[in-house]
Amino acid sequence: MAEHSNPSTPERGSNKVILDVNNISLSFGGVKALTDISFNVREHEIRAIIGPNGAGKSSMLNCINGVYTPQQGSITFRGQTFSHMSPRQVAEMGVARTFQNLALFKGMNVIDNIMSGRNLKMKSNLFLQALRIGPAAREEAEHREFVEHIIDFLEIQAFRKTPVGRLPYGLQKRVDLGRALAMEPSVLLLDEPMAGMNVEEKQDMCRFVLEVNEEFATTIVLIEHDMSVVMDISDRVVVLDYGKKIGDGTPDEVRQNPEVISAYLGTSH
Amino acid sequence: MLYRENGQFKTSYAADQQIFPIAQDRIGILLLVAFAIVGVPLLADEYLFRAILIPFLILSLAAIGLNILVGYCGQISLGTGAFMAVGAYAAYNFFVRVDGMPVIVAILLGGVCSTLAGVVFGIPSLRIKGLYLAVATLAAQFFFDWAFLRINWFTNNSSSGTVSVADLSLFGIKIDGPLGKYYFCLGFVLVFALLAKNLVRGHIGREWMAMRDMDVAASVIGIRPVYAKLSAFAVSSFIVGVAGALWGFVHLGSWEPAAFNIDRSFQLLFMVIIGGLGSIMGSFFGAAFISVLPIFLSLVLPALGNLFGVTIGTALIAHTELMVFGGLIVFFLIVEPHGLARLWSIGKEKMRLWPFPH
Amino acid sequence: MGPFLETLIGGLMSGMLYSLVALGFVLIFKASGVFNFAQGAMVLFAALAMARFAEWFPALLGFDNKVLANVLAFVAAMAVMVAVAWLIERLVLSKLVNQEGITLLMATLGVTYFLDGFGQTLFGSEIYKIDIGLPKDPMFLFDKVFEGGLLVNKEDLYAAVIAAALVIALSAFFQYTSTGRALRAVADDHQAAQSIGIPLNRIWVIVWAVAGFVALVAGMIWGSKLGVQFSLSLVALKALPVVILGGLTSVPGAIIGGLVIGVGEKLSEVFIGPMLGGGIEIWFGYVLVLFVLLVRPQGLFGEKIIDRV
Amino acid sequence: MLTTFPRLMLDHAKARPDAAALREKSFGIWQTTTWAQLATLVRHLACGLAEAGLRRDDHVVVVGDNRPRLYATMLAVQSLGAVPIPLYQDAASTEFVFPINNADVGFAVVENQEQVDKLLEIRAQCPLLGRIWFDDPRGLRKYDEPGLASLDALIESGAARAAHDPGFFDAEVAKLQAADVATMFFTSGTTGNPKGVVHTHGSLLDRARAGAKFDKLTAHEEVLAYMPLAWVGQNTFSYAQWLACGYIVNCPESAATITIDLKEVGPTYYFAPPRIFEGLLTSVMIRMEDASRVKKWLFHTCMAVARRVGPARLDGKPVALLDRIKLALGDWAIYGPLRNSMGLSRVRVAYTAGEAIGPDLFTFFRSIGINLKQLYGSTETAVLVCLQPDNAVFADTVGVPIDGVEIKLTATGEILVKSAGLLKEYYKNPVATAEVLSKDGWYHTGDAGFIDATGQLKIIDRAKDIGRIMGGPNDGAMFAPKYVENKLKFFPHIKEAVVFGDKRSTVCAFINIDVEAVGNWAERRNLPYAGYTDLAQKPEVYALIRECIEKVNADLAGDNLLVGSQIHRFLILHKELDADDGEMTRTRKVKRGYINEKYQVLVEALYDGLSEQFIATAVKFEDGRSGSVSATLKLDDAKTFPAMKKAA
Repeated sequence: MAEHSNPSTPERGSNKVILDVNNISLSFGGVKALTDISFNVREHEIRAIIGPNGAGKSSMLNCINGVYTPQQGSITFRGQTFSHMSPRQVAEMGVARTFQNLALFKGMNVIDNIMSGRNLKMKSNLFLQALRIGPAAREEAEHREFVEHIIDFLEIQAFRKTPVGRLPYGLQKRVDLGRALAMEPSVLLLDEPMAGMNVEEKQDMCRFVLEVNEEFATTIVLIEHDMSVVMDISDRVVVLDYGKKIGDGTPDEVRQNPEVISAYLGTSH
Repeated sequence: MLYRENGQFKTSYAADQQIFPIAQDRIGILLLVAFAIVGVPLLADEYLFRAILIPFLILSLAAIGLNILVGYCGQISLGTGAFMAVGAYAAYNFFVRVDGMPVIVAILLGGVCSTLAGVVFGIPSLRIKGLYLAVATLAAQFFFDWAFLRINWFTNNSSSGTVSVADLSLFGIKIDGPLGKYYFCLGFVLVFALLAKNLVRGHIGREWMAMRDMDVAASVIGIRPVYAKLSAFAVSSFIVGVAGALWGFVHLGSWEPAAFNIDRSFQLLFMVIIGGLGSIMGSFFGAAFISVLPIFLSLVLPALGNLFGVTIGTALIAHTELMVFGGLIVFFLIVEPHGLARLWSIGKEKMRLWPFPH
Repeated sequence: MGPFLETLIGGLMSGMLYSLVALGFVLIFKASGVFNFAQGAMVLFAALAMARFAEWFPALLGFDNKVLANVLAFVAAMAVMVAVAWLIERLVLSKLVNQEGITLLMATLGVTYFLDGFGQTLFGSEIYKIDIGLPKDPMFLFDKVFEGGLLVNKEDLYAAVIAAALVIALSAFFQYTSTGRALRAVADDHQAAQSIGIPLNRIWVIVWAVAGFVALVAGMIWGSKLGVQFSLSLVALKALPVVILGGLTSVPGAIIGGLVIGVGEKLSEVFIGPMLGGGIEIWFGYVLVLFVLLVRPQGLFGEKIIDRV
Repeated sequence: MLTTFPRLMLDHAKARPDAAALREKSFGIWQTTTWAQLATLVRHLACGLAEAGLRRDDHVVVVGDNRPRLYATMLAVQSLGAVPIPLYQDAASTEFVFPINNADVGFAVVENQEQVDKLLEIRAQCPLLGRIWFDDPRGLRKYDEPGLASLDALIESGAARAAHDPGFFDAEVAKLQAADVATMFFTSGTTGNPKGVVHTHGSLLDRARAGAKFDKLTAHEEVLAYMPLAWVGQNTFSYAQWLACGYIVNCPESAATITIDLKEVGPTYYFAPPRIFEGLLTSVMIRMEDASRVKKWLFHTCMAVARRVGPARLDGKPVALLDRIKLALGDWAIYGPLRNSMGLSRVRVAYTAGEAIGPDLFTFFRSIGINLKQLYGSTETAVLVCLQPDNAVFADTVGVPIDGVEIKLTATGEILVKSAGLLKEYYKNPVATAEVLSKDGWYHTGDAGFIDATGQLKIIDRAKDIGRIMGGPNDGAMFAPKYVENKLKFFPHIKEAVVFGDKRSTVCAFINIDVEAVGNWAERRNLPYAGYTDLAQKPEVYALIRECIEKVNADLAGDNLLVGSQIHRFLILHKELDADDGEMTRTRKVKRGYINEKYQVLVEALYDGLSEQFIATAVKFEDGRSGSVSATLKLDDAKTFPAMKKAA
């Protein structure tokens, strides 16, 4: 597997910028979470955001997909610039994400959780759904089939009808990813996809992330704590510390960067 | 124990997504419905129809409506009685003011008006959460209580403030006897239960549950809180409104605002919680439990009294009922916070795994 | 001018009583996150107890001293209320920790039914009087200032004063006693409080006891005003909008909310009511709250809710 | 009536085009392939393979789980008169080298990336292997090795060829004769290189039909195919008989979901080696352990009734009215639910074969109303030689010779078989062929046995393994290791056993405990343990195993022939015998000779009467890493019994 999925194969990270974050600043009632952050993401690359706890990594993602509205700065997506977008708009533009501390829909089983990721694509109106005739029924079946492909891809066939609450943590993470994939995103934001996993689970998740990136040509922005993983699979890395950007470049460049070393690599791990 | 699932494999998604994928369940439910249509009329007497079955059916319907809002979409409402009232009074006005207005149409229009009211009073839910919302919905309760009491137009200026409808008929057939009324309600309940089930297992249902379980994640996958919540309020209050209209037209015949006061709201909330939040079947369980319990008590308590040679005064009975009712509610919430539906599904799982432990 | 001021003052005074009941809600919600719907039932229960004890003691012990009777009745009722509060905490809420808010709400509703039934079974369901010697006769204020002065109901005035006194006392209790501080700690963060060795259960029992006490005072005053009867338990519904308006977790909020709504009700009833056919004070408080919440979802003084991802 | 597999397939497609031929659980539902669709698929695959240059008598290896498109590939290859060679998908890549080179294989059709990787690993050693097609493209899109392509691509090119040359396929199929070679199975022999067993369409179909007639199989049977196609057993039940009868073969979704899939499908015709049934029973027992008291009581009472009269009922023997009522109740309360939970409630005929099955195990399934029977056969005889008829089923026999089979016994007790279903030859191995196939067409099974009173065949052991005790009290007595080992393995606590004693005065044994069963037993006695090795060396466990062994000894003492085979000393091995370490065959038969050499020290220690012995062994782990396990093993004695004359 490994030698065939070498992260830095030439066609990866074609230099076309798909997502551009310009001078984002965000604060909660005086507390500054992000200060003047800028970086860009190229089409089809794996872009990592790293930094110590409380560095503002998650806040950054929340700004990108519209959960938080930054006080200053703008985000350019496929050439369009926005200073504020609703999560809905972001989703419609093809940005999906997973969450650091599982945000699955506890009351639903695996299928329904992933199905919910298809809602943007399901059009039939209330009445048709209530009667479950014609388009409504067809729609349910079609999207179920798509979801089944994801279930197959993530190798969770044995659990498709299990309530997500009953799944072990590692599998819940997969479902979370599955829900995001169900949106057929062009950009996928992953918030610590491997946090709290054991070695095999991490390997699996790595495999999935790389396969998503290759098979579906999905651009991936990922927050991760496990340095080995980051340096392994990401093309370029942004380093945040106390809401400020202190490094940006290829894993090797970042490794050399003294500021980064003192702020992060040196201290933690 | 009763389940034999070998060979029940699904070769299409439609088959896999049906409401009761297991043959034994389908058979069971069919038998139940058949019994309701054929068996019950043979067994039940007038009292049973008037005092238990009809109220049970109508309240189940209302409970289903409320469950969609509270159980599936996670929006607490203490104003259900009000929306029933809107349904009832609106239907009444359509019925008496428009001559030749068929009952069913009137009732459905009642539901429509209730929908509008529901949406209006649902708007706060876009900003307000949890208990704050619960209290906010009380505004609807008290406002409509007042409106139907004080604004005579709604009661067609009836002097007493009491309104009444007579000689209901469906396609020319009179609905007067208890049996006719029973079938009338049963029809509504079966149809709406099915429609409701279809909604909650469709993608709108998933949107509701997503809002309930994790609203931030829901918005990130593109679900609009406005649409999800308001549609829940709309659907919920439509069904509740229809139930209200039935309550007035079929069960009471003549009524005043008190029939839909805050106690009704609480009663319904009890039904969905004890029945099981987020379960259509649970709504029926809850309705059965809450609507039958007081009747049961009022029958049992005097008997008990006589047993010990004490004749219990009506006042005391009333109070004891309150106590036992309250006590049972609490007891129930403590032993099974997820309601009868949960007990049911656990029991079913046990049956499927039999003889192995759950 | 005069009528307006009279209404205003009337509103302020009944508002003071609303705050008193609201205070009961806030205390418990702050400390244990329970929205205690049973507060109203507790008020009724307390009032019934007080009223009946005040009848029974003289009869039993054969004395005829109103003051003594009332004092004894008050003390006894107090004891009863503490017991009731303690039982509710032990038997119901301690069994429901970590349940969802709505489940707890429903549980307290169940308790409400129970207390209503229980109270009336014990103490009877007639209409009873509580006579704590509040003067019933009206009085005129500021007759110097303008013609005829302002007609004010003395009873209301005293009631308001008592209520105010109690509110101040409670605030003091929270500010300056160690228990009070512990309470606030618990309110801010259960885990943290526990970790620094504050016994949650005891705190909760205390809170409930205090709530019981507040209920008693409220019951006493309302009782002597309106007479003790079932409808008394409906004051809870009066107090709900107050609590929400003030913000579930704020003691001052409860007080100000009470005054605002008390005044608002009266004024609206007098000046808008007639146009709408009267009786609008039933819903005025709620509709007012509704609009306030649209602007401030957490109420006037409640803590802002930020949900992190 | 002589015909071929492809022709049968076409006949079904003509007769019942829309009837289901194959089902596969994929993407959450059972995707159905009708006979008509299958025919088209095969036609395209065949044309594609022809395009790629596949000629008559070429060989093609097929590696993978049971997948409809691999079945179709087998048919396609056969249609062209070429020979498919199914290989075990769980084999290590090195095990592929010999078959591929031995049969000059140029083409391979495999299931997925895993298999592709394995073949690519050994490509250097297999110069002829030019083309590899894969069914599931997952993870393979970046592979650019020469000759590697997806099955879809193959089908596409085939479709094109079929379009402009429609007659081709049918012509090829028409050319095909029953006497032509149909399939080649490589038997993982216990010693030396595997041998390619060559079967013709005629031989395989002859047996398939005979079996079908024997059990009145119809086109409505449902079969779940979950064993490797490379195993002749699975091949017979889900390929040969599938085409002979035209019933439906179901392919599970994945290894992880087999139990679920089995429950859903509910096969009517079921075949599995004893260890599968063993697994089922064990899981039932273990799950019952934590059932409530009432349920336990109910279970055990019902099972008592079942054990007493269940088999009788199944054999159609008269049963007392009261017992019939009890059985009816038990069926409702326990047996039915059990069958359902195991996925066997629709089973009409179930077979077990491959090795001896324990009497308790066997009767358990029969007693709860599952018509489990035994059969005798081997790769060389196309499996179906002796089968047990309904109503005449015994735990220790393997049935009567069915249509078209002749059986005779040599002086030494070796079983000889003659039928139209015998192998054509061992591929490129006339010597071996001559060894087993006599001029006059008798096949030497190498099994020793006899026809018992009931007229059914009874197997004692492999003929060559039958040894002699030398010296000691039982000098010259018969030594039947396999027979003894099986008796040991019938105890739930013993997973594997290897006994030694040929040309020795006494018999000694190596034991593998069943971790699951013994672990459970230990937990119930709250006996803490850390893994297999630790558990194996617990004195309590030794005591437990000694009991079993002494039971066996007592039993053997009752049998004049085998009284000398009683076990005097034994030890419990520190590691589980494993095919990956070469200690067993892929079909989990112990390689006694190899083990004897590998653990020489232990064998000697046993015979030298030592009480313990240190041993270190190299092992391979699932993930291919290798390490070593070492321990100091206890050696223990067991009580033996004097021969007791049986009352004649």
